[in-house]
Formats: sequence, structure tokens, C-alpha cells
Amino acid sequence: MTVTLAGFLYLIAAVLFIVGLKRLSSPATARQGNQIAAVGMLIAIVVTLADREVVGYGTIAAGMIVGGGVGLFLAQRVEMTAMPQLVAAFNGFGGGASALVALAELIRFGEAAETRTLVSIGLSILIGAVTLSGSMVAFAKLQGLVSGKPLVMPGQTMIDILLTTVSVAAVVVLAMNGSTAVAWGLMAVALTLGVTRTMPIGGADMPVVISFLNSLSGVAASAAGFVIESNALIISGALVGASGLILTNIMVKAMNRTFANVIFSAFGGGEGDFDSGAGGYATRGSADDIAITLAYAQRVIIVPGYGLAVAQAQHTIRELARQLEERGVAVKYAIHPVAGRMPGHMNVLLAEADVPYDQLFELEEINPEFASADVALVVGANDVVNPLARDPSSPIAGMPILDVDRAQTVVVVKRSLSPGFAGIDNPLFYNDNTVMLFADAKEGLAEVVSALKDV
Amino acid sequence: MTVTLAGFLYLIAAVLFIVGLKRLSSPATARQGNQIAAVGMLIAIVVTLADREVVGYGTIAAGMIVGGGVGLFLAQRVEMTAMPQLVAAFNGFGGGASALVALAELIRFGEAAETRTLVSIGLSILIGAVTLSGSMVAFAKLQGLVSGKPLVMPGQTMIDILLTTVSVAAVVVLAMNGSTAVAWGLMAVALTLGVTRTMPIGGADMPVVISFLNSLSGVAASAAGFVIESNALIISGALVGASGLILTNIMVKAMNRTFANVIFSAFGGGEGDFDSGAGGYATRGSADDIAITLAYAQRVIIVPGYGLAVAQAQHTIRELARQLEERGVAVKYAIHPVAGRMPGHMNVLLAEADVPYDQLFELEEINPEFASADVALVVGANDVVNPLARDPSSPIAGMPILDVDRAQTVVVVKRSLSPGFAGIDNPLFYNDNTVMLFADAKEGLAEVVSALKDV
Amino acid sequence: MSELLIPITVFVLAAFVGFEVITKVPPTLHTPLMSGSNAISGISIIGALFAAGHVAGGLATVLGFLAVAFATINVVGGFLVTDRMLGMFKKPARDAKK
Amino acid sequence: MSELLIPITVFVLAAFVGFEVITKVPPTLHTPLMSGSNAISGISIIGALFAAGHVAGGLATVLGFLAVAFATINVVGGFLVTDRMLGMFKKPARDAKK
Ligand SMILES: NC(=O)c1ccc[n+]([C@@H]2O[C@H](COP(=O)([O-])OP(=O)(O)OC[C@H]3O[C@@H](n4cnc5c(N)ncnc54)[C@H](OP(=O)(O)O)[C@@H]3O)[C@@H](O)[C@H]2O)c1
Ligand SMILES: NC(=O)c1ccc[n+]([C@@H]2O[C@H](COP(=O)([O-])OP(=O)(O)OC[C@H]3O[C@@H](n4cnc5c(N)ncnc54)[C@H](OP(=O)(O)O)[C@@H]3O)[C@@H](O)[C@H]2O)c1
Repeated sequence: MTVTLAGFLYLIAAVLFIVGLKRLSSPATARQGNQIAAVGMLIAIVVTLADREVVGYGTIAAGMIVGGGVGLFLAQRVEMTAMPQLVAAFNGFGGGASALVALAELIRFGEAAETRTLVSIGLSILIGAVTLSGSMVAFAKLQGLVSGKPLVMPGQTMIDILLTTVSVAAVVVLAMNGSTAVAWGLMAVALTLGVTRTMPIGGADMPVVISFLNSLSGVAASAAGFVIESNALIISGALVGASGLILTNIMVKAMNRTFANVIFSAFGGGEGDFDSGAGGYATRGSADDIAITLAYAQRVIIVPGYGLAVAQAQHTIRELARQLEERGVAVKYAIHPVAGRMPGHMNVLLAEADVPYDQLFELEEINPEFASADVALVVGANDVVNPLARDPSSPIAGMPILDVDRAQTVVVVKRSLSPGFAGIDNPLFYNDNTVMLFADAKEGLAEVVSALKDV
Repeated sequence: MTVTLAGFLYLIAAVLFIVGLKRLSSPATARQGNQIAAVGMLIAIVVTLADREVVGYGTIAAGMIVGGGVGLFLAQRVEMTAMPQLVAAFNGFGGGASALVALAELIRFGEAAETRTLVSIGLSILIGAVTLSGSMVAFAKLQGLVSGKPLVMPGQTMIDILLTTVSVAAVVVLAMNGSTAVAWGLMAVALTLGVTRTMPIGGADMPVVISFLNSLSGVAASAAGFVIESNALIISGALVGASGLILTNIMVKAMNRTFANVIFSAFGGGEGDFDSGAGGYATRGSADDIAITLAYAQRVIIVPGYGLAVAQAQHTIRELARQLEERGVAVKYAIHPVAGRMPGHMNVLLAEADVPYDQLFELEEINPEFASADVALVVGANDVVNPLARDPSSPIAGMPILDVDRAQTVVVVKRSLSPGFAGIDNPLFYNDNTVMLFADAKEGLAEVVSALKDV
Repeated sequence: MSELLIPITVFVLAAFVGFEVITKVPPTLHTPLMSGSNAISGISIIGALFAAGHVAGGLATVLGFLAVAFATINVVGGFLVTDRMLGMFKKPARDAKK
Repeated sequence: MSELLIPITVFVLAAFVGFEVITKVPPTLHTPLMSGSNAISGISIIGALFAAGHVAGGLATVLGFLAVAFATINVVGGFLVTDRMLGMFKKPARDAKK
């Protein structure tokens, strides 16, 4: 295979990535788009294997069989609610691969490598290792293996500065002398940095971290492309970099925060030193009361939140909606951009429960409709419906929210009055037109469904 | 100036073109976008002048002063209604410049030039010359210097095939021997081809031709960029090529035709062998009647067409709309994508008359509103409101139209019952709820405006 | 990377950028888009400047002069008339105050 | 054209394409976008294949094996789980018939 043909095929692979991402612009074509991108990847892999520089296939075959098996297993078994963790894990493996490749290259070339190759190797190890350990911490937090609360160490800032300085210095030294020992040292420091920098970030901020690390690994791929003069790497890296940045930005904006605030402020975990002024009595409703309210409504808007995901109540809410629709009630779903734990998370969960995507409405579309809705049914959501966001002095001031309190009746299903991720009270629960159903989302909704049969 | 710095500045110029085009996505930022693109061009020009290969500035200065003067003069003096012609002329000059550059290069290098340079020179001459003469014919047709009717010569197909074959052959021969004589011959044949191929196309199809030629000149610029290894040329050429193709496609689709049909079918000119079945009596109204109808309406939708542009009645219609608004009538404008003689033409004309762009509505937005409008005021439009498009057997079957006939009353201002560009009768004029005001658009509307003062 | 692959890559990417960016331009602005992108295609003025800047004398100089003049008409006229058109597009807010 | 300018040009253009294309992805599909683009970032598998394909023996082989395994998890798992998610998005029409 001549260099030109291989280069041409790599270009085709890159074009297929672009075309694939373009198809992601509509749910109707998205699946095909992902498959097109996968074909692009297949082409890139085949071209690389056919390259005459590759001589031994044993190690490759072993690696691909093991990796493919694990990937297949994870992809098929994961619960949709666990998607954030899974993406974190995959991202970590990608970062680990980059770091290992750089290390292997260094061992092969040794000190004979050019400076610019060494710079790229150093950067790959640094970014790759931070991505690996950072993503693993994110995984552990999201999976509940370690506490989701921000864990700030004493002297956190000093540690951050120290580890960063040492890593950068190691990259510089490596570029000068190409020493394998320095590379291993860099690896160790970078892995530590990934852990210490991610631990103090709250569990619910993990998607921001993952998205940012993903963007970073895109940039690292581009950097590698500069060194080995591979347009396929440069282009795919730039695509992924752009995608990660845009998603990070969307999340940060929807929380009305800055990126620096997410990474450095140890947000979340519920200290609650802001006086929300919320208080009074919350009205409690039984499943029967709520079933009656819903049955005689004409327009119901369902607002799912993180709690729905945790309780895996997506199928139950779908069942409830179907029963209401059979009674002639018009049901819509209002999806806040950061409801759940990653962007678009609710959409995936509801898709899994067979809710057609034209029943899901975004914030701007649905907000004007609450005023004419009979019931807003809030399931396991809290911050995204907190009217305090309209109060300029509150910590979540300015965060766009769903205006559920404008509906005639608000039904809230959650286990207690305790706050959500932002750690502040929600005055919505104490409103006169709010009825609380204190229960696990899945169980509570199941009760309502069965109560509905008797109405 | 080192090669790297120059190359870098060219890249910046290309990026500025992209950013400029991005700003064109909203009327609020569009002007700034155009200025950004102009700055990009300035950078590209300055970098080229600073290049050490350029030694004599006399010829350059003379050319720039003459060209700049002419460009300035034309840009400032042109009537907005004459925009299609002007774009045609500018496009022609651009094509001419490419052809001349290629010829000058050939004379300078002579037969010493490499084959791939010669191929590019040949293609540049071919595309450039066809663009030059084709655009000039388009200019003449649109300006009314020659008849807008398709002029099909006897043996048209033979002539087309002959000239095309000769041109291609000349490009091949030129690539082999680099002869200046062949180049001049190619120039002559290509200029002829541009004329003979454009004459048989109807005047109103000229915007399609211009847009296509513009796209072609973009592709030619890219081809030149391949040869002289200039990324600035490749990128700008690709941008222009894409823009031209998209606009061509939009026009062709909005007319419900194919590109081949536009170029080869000698459409337009009003043979009218299709029996529209239209007939009966058209109801004639006086300016006074129409003024009364308008004054007592609550919702009026204005539909401007090509005749409004020809009569330069944009200011008069604006005045009429203002008077109606003062009386509390809600006025909207419905803009068909191919109303007038180039895409977006009506928008420019109405913008010139100070109509804010949020009063202009596109076809899909406004069509549902005709049913609840009291008056649809059609000014100098014909094909775009022809209900025959709904009849599958008519020549314009399937062309999307504005549903003016669903309004309570339709007022049509035009000089006669004669057909529009597509050359077919319009049954709308004979409907019971249609009132015709036979007059030049400007004069007729002026009468209505003065009649309105007495209501 | 082979020599021809680079310009092809650049072209393909630029074409993607072009399609994405241009499809976002609303119909309202299609006339300025046409004249503006036409002005951008005047980038071939670079070639004209090269051709005219080499004092070759005789015919080549005449051709170079004409090429520069034509290209300048395209560029200067194109950007200016687009600017003139776009200057006429009034912000809704300003007008609403009238 | 200088040597470094080419990759910069390619990168800049690809970044433009990326921004334009990704901003068109609706919020509904942001989770699949995240996992799908993560799978694309697995393109670094190319490097892993190179590293593992050179029989250097010893440590380099172990590293190469791990690199291939990790990269393959990222690629295979990423594309498959994205496909699984997207397979769940039901066409409105089909559902309406129920
Ligand atoms: N989606 C993203 O991309 C993203 C990224 C980063 C951060 N965030 C943040 O995450 C938050 C998302 O808002 P949200 O309204 O969806 O969630 P939230 O504000 O975190 O509140 C979730 C609520 O669900 C309830 N809950 C937990 N488990 C439950 C169960 N099994 N059954 C019923 N209820 C349960 C909890 O109340 P009880 O304990 O009383 O049951 C809690 O108040 C926002 O603050 C957002 O800024 C989102
Ligand atoms: N916009 C584009 O991009 C584009 C491109 C290519 C082709 N076209 C074609 O152009 C046509 C545009 O449709 P259209 O409805 O705008 O125009 P049209 O169908 O061409 O009709 C224009 C009408 O205006 C009347 N008119 C001419 N001069 C007038 C004057 N001074 N005062 C009053 N009325 C006058 C004419 O009737 P009287 O002679 O009776 O006055 C004529 O019927 C379509 O067929 C379209 O396919 C458009």
C-alpha cells in the first residue's frame, strides 16, 4: 500500500467522522451517523494494520481481543442511568492508551528521538495520565464507590501548584534528555495530579470534568498528529476538542457558573449557609389524592430530574403518562438542560422507556406553557425548578429554571425536603399550590399508577 | 518577510473570510461580517505586495487606481433594483482577471512551465473566459440591453457540443506544448462559448447562471491554489464554490426545476401552450375602492414581486404601509424565496425603504396567516402567487407558492393581465375575491396612498 | 504525507466549513451573500498582483495591468456594494421607536 | 508553504468544522454526542497499533499490549454504547400509531 493511498484512506476516515457528527443533528439520522463514524474508525484501523511498518500481529491481536471483549461487555450491560460513569471510564481508557503509546515510543526510540517528538511524548504522557486517573476518580464518585462530596485536602492549593510545576518541569527535562526514568516519574506525578485535582470536585460536577478531559484528549490527539504528520489525528482531535469544549460550556452556562468555579470551588455537598427564607408547612398528599388531581387535569407537564434517574423510575413515569393519555389528558415532558447528571441524560432515559422524542420539550419551548398547565409533576428534580434562582442574592441566582410554580397545581415526588445538588432549600415545596409525595420516585409513581386505576 | 510569516498571514486572511461569512447569519452582525472579510482581503493584498518577488509597482498602482475607481463608482451609484446586473458584472470582471492572469503567466514562463502548471493555466483561461462573457450576456439581459427572451440558435446543441469539445481539446494541447497561440485560441473559443451558451437562457434565469458561474470561479480559484500551493486560494475558493452551489440549489428548488432544466431548456418568454383554464372576468377596482378596503382592514399582508422592483415602488409601498399602521392596521410582508430577480432581492429593496427586517416573513412562516388576513396586497408579483402550482398538470406544478387566495380579499397591482416570468396565465386574477388595479406599481400605489388620506 | 494530499485535505475541510457556514445564512441576506462571496472570490487578485509585479514589459505588462484593474473592480466594488446594502438593514428596535 | 503551517491550517479548519457541526446537535442528543465523540477520540488507537506492531520485546511489548487493549475498549465500547442509546430513540410516527 503506497503512502498516498494510505493517506487518502485516512482522509476518508476523517471525512466519515465529520459526516457522522453531522448526522447527529437529528434523532432520526443519529444512529446512522454513529455507524458512519464507526466505519471511519474501522478504515483507519485497517489502513494502519496494512502499513508495512507494522510487523508483529500477536500483541495487537491479543490487545484487541481483550479490549474488544471488555468494551462489548460494558456497552451491553450498562444501565442507562449509569451512562455518566461509563463515559468517564471509556474516556479514562482512551487517555491511558495515549500515555502508554507515548511511553512505548520513548522506549523504542530512546534518546535518539528528536526534540519535537519528545515534547509531544511528554505532553501525551501528561495529558493522558491526568485523563486516566481523573476519569477513574470521576467514575468512582459517580458510581458511589467514593463519596460524591468534594474532598478538599489541607493545603490543596499548594499541592495543586506543586504537582503542576513538577509535571511541567518533567516535560521540559524529558524534551532535553529523553530519559525513560523521567518519563516514568512524569507518569506517576501526572496520575497523582489527576486524583488530587478531581477529588475536591463535587460528584454532580463530574460530567463537566469528563467533558473537559475528553476535550483535552482531543487536543492531545491533535498534538500527536502534528508530530507524526497525520491529518487523520489532527482532524479527529480537533473535532473532539471542539465537541468537548462546547458541551463543557453548555453545562457551565446552564448552571450559571464559570469553568474555573466548577473546577476550583468545591461546589456541592450541602453546607447551606444561605438563608433561603423558605419555610412554613409543606402540604403532603397521598398517592390517591394525586391520582385524582392528575386524572381530572387536562394538561400535565412532567418534569424529570436526577432523582428519577437514581430511582430508575423512567418506565414507571412512562406508564403513568400512558394511563393519563388514555384518559385524554395531554402530557408533555419538560427537559431542563442540566437535569440529571449529564447533558441530555433525561432524554436517553425517557427514550429507553419508549417516550417518543417529540413529547420532550426544551426549557425555552415549554416555559410559557406552565401558566396554562393544570398540573406540573416534578419527579426527583429540585435545583432545576427552584424559584430562588430568580432572587439575585441566592447562590443559584440567574440559573435558568423551569417555571413549574406557574402551573395551577405542582406535585413533587421525592423522598424528603432535603436539598438537591446545589445544597440550598427550595421554597417551591412550601407553596400553597404544591403537594408533596414523599417517596422513592419509582415506588411513589407506582402507587399513583395503581391508585389511578381506581379513579 | 519570511515565507512562514507570509503563509501565516494568508491563513489569517482565510480565517477572516470564514468569520465574515459566519457573521452573515444575522442581519444584526452581517455588515460587520462583510467588513471583516474585506480586512482579510486587505491583508492578503498587502502580504502579496510585500513579497520580495514583486518588483515593479507601477503597473500595479495604475491597475488598482483604475479598478478601484470603477468599483467605487459602480458600488455607490447602482440602484438597488439593478443589483442582479451589478453582481453579474463584478463576477464577469473577476472571471476576466483569472483568465488574464493565466495568460500573463504563460507568456512569462513560456514553454518552460511544468505540465501541471499548464493544466491549471488552461483551466483558468477556460473557466475565466466563460465566466467573463457569460456574465456580460447576463448583465446585458438583466439591464435590458438585449432581449430577456431565450434566443435559441438553429443547431444550438451542435454549437454547444462543438465549442465544448474544441475548448477541452485546446486545454489538453496547451498542457502538452504550452503554446501561447493555443492559449489565445482557447480564450477566443471560451469567450464564444460563454455567449452562445447564455443567450438561450431566459432573462429571469440569469441569477441562476450568475450564481453558478460564481461557484465555478470559486472552484477555479481553488484549482489555482493547488498549483501555486496557496492555502488562501484553496480555502477562499472552496468557500465561494460552496456558497454559489448552495444559492444555485436554493433558486432551482424554489422554482421546482432542475439545474439542467434551467441551463438547457430555454425556459421563459411566454409561449404559453398550457391551457390554464383561467378565464372569466377579472374584477377591476379603482384606487379609491382599494384605499377603503385597506383602511377598514385589520390585518394586511403585502406580497411584493418582480414588478415592484422594476417600478422601484419600494418607497411607495413603505409609505402606504406606514399610513395603514397609523390607522391601526397590522401590516406584514410576505417574501417568497424567488420573488424578484435574485434570492433575497425583495429584502434588500424593502430594507432600502427602511422596512425593519422583523416585518418580513418567509413563505413557511406566513402561509398559515393568509386565511386570517383581511387583505393580501400583491404588488407586481405573479408566478409566486399562482394557484396553478397546486395543479399537478401545470408547468409550475409543485413550485411552493404564497397562499394569497386564502385571504378574504386579494388586491393585485400590475399593469395588465399578462403573465409573469413563467409565461402562464394566473387564475388568481379571475377569482371572485380578487380586485385588480391595473397600473404601474409605483403610480398605482401612489394613487392609493393619496386616496387613503381622504378616507 | 504525499504532496497532493495536503491541498486536497485543505480543500475538503474548507468545503465543509463553507457548506456549514453558508447554510446558516438566512434568505433575507441571500443577495448580500451573493455579492459578498463574489467579492471574496476576488482573492484571485493575488495572482494578478504577481503577474503585474514582474516587469516583463510588452504584452505581459498590458495583461497584468488589465488583470489588476479587473480584479480590483471585483474586490472593491463587491465589498463596497455589499456594505452599502447591509447598511440599509435596519435594526427592528431602532425602527420601533419611530 | 512552511512545514508547520500545513498542520496548523488543517487544525484550524477542522476546528471550524467541529464547532459548526457540533453546535447543530440538539440537547436531546448530548449524551450520545458525548459518548460518540469520545469514541472518535479513540483514533489514538492508530498510535497504539504502531507501538504494539513493532516487535521490540520486553517492556515495550507489554506497554503496547496494554495500549491496544485500552484503546480498543474506548473505541469498541464507545461506538457500541452510543449505538445502543441511539437505537432507543423512537421515531414519533411509529409511536403515534400505538
Ligand atoms: N445534567 C448535567 O449535565 C449536570 C452536570 C453537572 C451538574 N449538574 C447539577 O445537577 C443538578 C440537577 O438538578 P436536578 O433538579 O435534576 O437534581 P437535584 O437538584 O440534584 O435534585 C435531585 C433531587 O432528587 C431527589 N432524589 C434523590 N434520589 C431519589 C429517589 N430515589 N427518588 C426520588 N427522589 C430522589 C433528591 O431529594 P430527596 O433526597 O429528598 O429524595 C434531590 O433533591 C443541578 O444542580 C445541576 O447544576 C447537572
Ligand atoms: N428571485 C430569484 O432568485 C429568481 C431567479 C430566477 C428566476 N426567478 C423567477 O422570477 C419569477 C419571480 O416571480 P414574481 O412573482 O416576483 O414575478 P413574475 O412572476 O415574473 O411577475 C412579475 C409581474 O410584475 C408585473 N410588472 C412588471 N413591471 C411592472 C410595473 N412596472 N408595475 C407593476 N407591475 C409590473 C408583470 O405584469 P404586468 O406586465 O401585467 O405589469 C408581471 O406579471 C418566478 O417565476 C421565479 O421563478 C426568480
